[in-house]
Amino acid sequence: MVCASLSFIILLAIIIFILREGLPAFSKIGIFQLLFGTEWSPTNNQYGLLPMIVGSLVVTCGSLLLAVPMGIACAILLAEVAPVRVRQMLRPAVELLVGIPSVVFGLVGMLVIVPTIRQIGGTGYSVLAACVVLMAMILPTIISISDDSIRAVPRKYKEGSLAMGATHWQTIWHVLIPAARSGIGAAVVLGIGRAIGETMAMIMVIGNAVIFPDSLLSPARTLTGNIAVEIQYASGTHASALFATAVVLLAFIIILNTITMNIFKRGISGTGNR
Amino acid sequence: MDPKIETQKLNLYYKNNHALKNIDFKIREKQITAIIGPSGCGKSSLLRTFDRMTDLTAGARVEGQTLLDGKNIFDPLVDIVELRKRVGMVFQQPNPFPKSIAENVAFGPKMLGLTHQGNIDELIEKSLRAAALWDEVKDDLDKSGLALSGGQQQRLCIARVLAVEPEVILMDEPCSALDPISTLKIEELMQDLKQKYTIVIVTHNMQQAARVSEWSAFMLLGEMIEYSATHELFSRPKDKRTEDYITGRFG
Amino acid sequence: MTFNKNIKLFSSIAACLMVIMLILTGCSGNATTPTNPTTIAPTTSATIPTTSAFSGTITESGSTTVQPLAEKLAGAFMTANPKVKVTIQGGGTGVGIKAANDGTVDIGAASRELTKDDPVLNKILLARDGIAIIVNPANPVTGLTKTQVRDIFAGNITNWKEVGGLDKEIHVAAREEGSGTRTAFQDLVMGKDANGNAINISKKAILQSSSGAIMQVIKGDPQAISFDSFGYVDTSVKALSIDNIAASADNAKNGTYPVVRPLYFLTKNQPAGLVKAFTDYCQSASAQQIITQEGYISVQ
Amino acid sequence: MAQVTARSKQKIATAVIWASGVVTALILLTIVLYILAKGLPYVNWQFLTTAPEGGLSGEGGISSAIIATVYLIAFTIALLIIPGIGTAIYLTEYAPDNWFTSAIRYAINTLAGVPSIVFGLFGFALFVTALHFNFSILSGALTLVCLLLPTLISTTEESIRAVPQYQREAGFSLGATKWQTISHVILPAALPGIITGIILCIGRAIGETACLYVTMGGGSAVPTSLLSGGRTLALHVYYLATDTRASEKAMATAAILVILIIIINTLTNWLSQRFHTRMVGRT
Repeated sequence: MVCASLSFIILLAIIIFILREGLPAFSKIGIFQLLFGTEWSPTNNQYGLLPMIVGSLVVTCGSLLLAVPMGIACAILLAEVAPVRVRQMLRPAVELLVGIPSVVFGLVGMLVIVPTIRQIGGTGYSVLAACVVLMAMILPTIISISDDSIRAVPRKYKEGSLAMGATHWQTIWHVLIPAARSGIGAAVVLGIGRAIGETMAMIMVIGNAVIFPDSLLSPARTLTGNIAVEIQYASGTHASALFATAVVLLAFIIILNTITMNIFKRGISGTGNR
Repeated sequence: MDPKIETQKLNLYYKNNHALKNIDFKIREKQITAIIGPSGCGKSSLLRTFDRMTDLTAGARVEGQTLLDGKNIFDPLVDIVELRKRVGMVFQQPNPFPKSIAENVAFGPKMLGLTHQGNIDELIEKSLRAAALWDEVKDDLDKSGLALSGGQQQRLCIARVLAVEPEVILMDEPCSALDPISTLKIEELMQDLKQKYTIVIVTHNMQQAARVSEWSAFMLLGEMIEYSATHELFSRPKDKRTEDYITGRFG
Repeated sequence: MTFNKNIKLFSSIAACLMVIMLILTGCSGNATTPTNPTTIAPTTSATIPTTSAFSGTITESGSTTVQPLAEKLAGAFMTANPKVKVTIQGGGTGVGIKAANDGTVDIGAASRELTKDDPVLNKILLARDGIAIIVNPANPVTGLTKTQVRDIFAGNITNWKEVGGLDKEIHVAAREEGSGTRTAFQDLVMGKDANGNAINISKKAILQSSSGAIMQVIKGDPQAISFDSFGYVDTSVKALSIDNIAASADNAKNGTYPVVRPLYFLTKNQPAGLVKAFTDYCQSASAQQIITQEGYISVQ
Repeated sequence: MAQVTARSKQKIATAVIWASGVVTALILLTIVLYILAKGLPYVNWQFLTTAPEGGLSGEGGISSAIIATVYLIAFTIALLIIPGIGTAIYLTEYAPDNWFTSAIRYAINTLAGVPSIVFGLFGFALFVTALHFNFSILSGALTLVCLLLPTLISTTEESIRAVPQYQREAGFSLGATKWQTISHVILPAALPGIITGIILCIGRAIGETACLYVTMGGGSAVPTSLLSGGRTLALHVYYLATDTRASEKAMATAAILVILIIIINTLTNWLSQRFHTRMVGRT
């Protein structure tokens, strides 16, 4: 009983502490200015988070755009198409990559991906580099969870569709994927969570410039990156502005979480009446 | 000779489903009483009220009484552990613990703190002999209970129940998951268990009921239709519905 | 209850297993010997005040620019006083000032002049550090005027050919806002425009949160330009001359090189006992030799 | 005609799926192989046992990082086991179906989604400054406990729910009390699942950087006590990569990290097989 409420207490403590440290920023700078201000320069007392919010969104959507289709296709491959031999090889490899620390992806990003993008144009430190690194990070998560949820669809669904003369692909597309919809949805949401939450790999490849990225090659900064890059030297209002960034991040996650909780409550019942 | 277990106006509700309706039932001591009826007639639910297994199912509500040696077991002052020590249960699905055979049998006594290490091994041997399993497992007692055959597993469960020296043994369709040979073994075992224990067996297999039990009760849709000596119930059923069921006119 | 025993048993086994591994790696790698700098010639350790009577620990944290120097100085001090333990932490100038002020550490480190809204602390001038304008060695440009540097970093000049280089776009990189090195660069080079408000470094600049990362940017990109403290400059990058004064320690020491900033140890109030011994040592001749060896400008 | 297009769609689809599978495998495996190929040559006993020298050169080995990681993991897991498993037991066995239980579940789900840098700031605000643990392994470990709690709770809960209901009934029917049934029947049966959960947490803790970056201070000296700062292997990779020129040493440390993760994964798979066979006995 006591330890059960521990997790509840920790969540409250996090919210309280982050708010407590972030409040001075909110009061001095004002929520509107903080959320929609476009200038971030602590030395001149300007604390606008909009560029970082846009940065985070661009990077998250970019990486999802790459990772979700690839991930689901790969999950289908693993679950349905690939022969067992291939599956036994690929599946452990994917699980291994789920465990790889993000700093390793950051390192490879910094030493391999950034120089290659530099050939194309710009400094190499760019939104594109961040998206590629993030894609590689969330791909394994999406693959393994989608694979599990496809395989969890009862066999009789698949046999029923095949029995009616549907091709394997039609069965997958019209029966299996819809039935596994909530699992795949969960996988995508987990991917979003991890993409928004990623920090170290991001600051190594994204260039941390506080601007609205106007092209794939331009640098940008994510909310998480903003905290990690400047925490070293922050003090006073600057520090509490970073805590305010954490509050914005926390709000993102809580909203995301409540939405997913509702979807999957409905989602599960949704697949029922297929 | 007053009954070992008696129910008076027993009603059982699962959320809004009225599972048992005004059951009055007497079970004689040291006899085998069989309860038969189509699936979903409430026979298992009735059995589960005898050792308050109904407490485990959420939303279950009991009205009326079930008396064990004259004392109502649903009285809140009743010590549930004491009740379950005196009333053992064997389940439809053999469910030995993923532990060794010895640990399985010793589990009950150890939990209840009945014995110290001293005579645990004797108790294990005694229980396994009583369950007619000793000869088959006596030299690999530390093998996992799950590694035994279905019939052996069920007898291990019986041995486990015997280890706590119950007075009543409840059997919820014990042989439905077993092959005919193991079923026969279990039925023979029941004959010699009946000398010391009151046995209540729920089964949908009428031949089994006829073979092993002295008393039989027929239940339908949560009601006790007829209850009499087994040979009487099967040869001269009083109620038409019992007759239809016995002659196999309906499921 | 047996289960609880074996979960606790399991975690205690795991714990002592790890402790054993710990001792194994501990002693075999004799990791406990302080990281004594190999660069010091043995003679100087003789002049370190052999106050081996000192024992106890000193805690230091602050500017990442001072950190490598502090680690070398601490190493030398610990060799001379085996019973003393000096822990060096990073965290940046802001953390150093805050930690020294509220006493969480004995000594804070700052790589910039204290401003009016920093708390009042006792400043111990450790060394000076010139800030070099660095480019990739392949870049033909060898020198810039101060105004050219300001215009490049402000984003007004965007192509190398405008300053005598190749016809390539200039990629500006800098330390993140708040870093001591950047604040010093901002005051000493960018300065203020005609009507008094500060000229800011271009928002398009790549920002890295440590000097080492800046080096990575310069080393990898022939078109990049940035600034970093003298201590970090090595053969993998090229330091440009400013108004044709070469970026060398002597020019910084004799004041001709325009971009120099102080490195401070900060204490809440006058240092005493062990802390004083260490800070005195840091200002001793032998310590200053370590400082020059490390590429910083000694104060003596 | 419809049948033909369906069959051609089938071919195209399978081709696309195979292509994406191959591309994904390629991307992911090249990352791992790149790290191992670049990093492993630099890994030798000397590299493992000497302490890193501070400063820019990034010379020296990673012994202090290994020691700090071991300290951190041991301390975190020791702190994590009781609350983690306790909460899982409460949720599966005792939790009444009321607002408080759903509030706890909501908290656990949200905690699982909170980015590690936010945990880092929380740790910084609470443990480092408020409780004056300063930059230390203690602050790092306490932050990690908060971060890993949801993971351990959900894995433990899963493995407890995997124990069949009739095992629970068997325990009760023999007169065992609720706690006896849990501690002697359910938990032993779920033990391999729980251990897998603990190992998963270790794997995640080893890979964690963001939240330790702000709570452990990152000093390169060998940690002597719980209160001394330090850097974990993952953090060391970050510092080497960004603070020093020694990018090949960063690769070496990353290679060691990857090997550690491989070991942990094989261990988890082996354990979950054992958990499966143990429950089923012989099928």
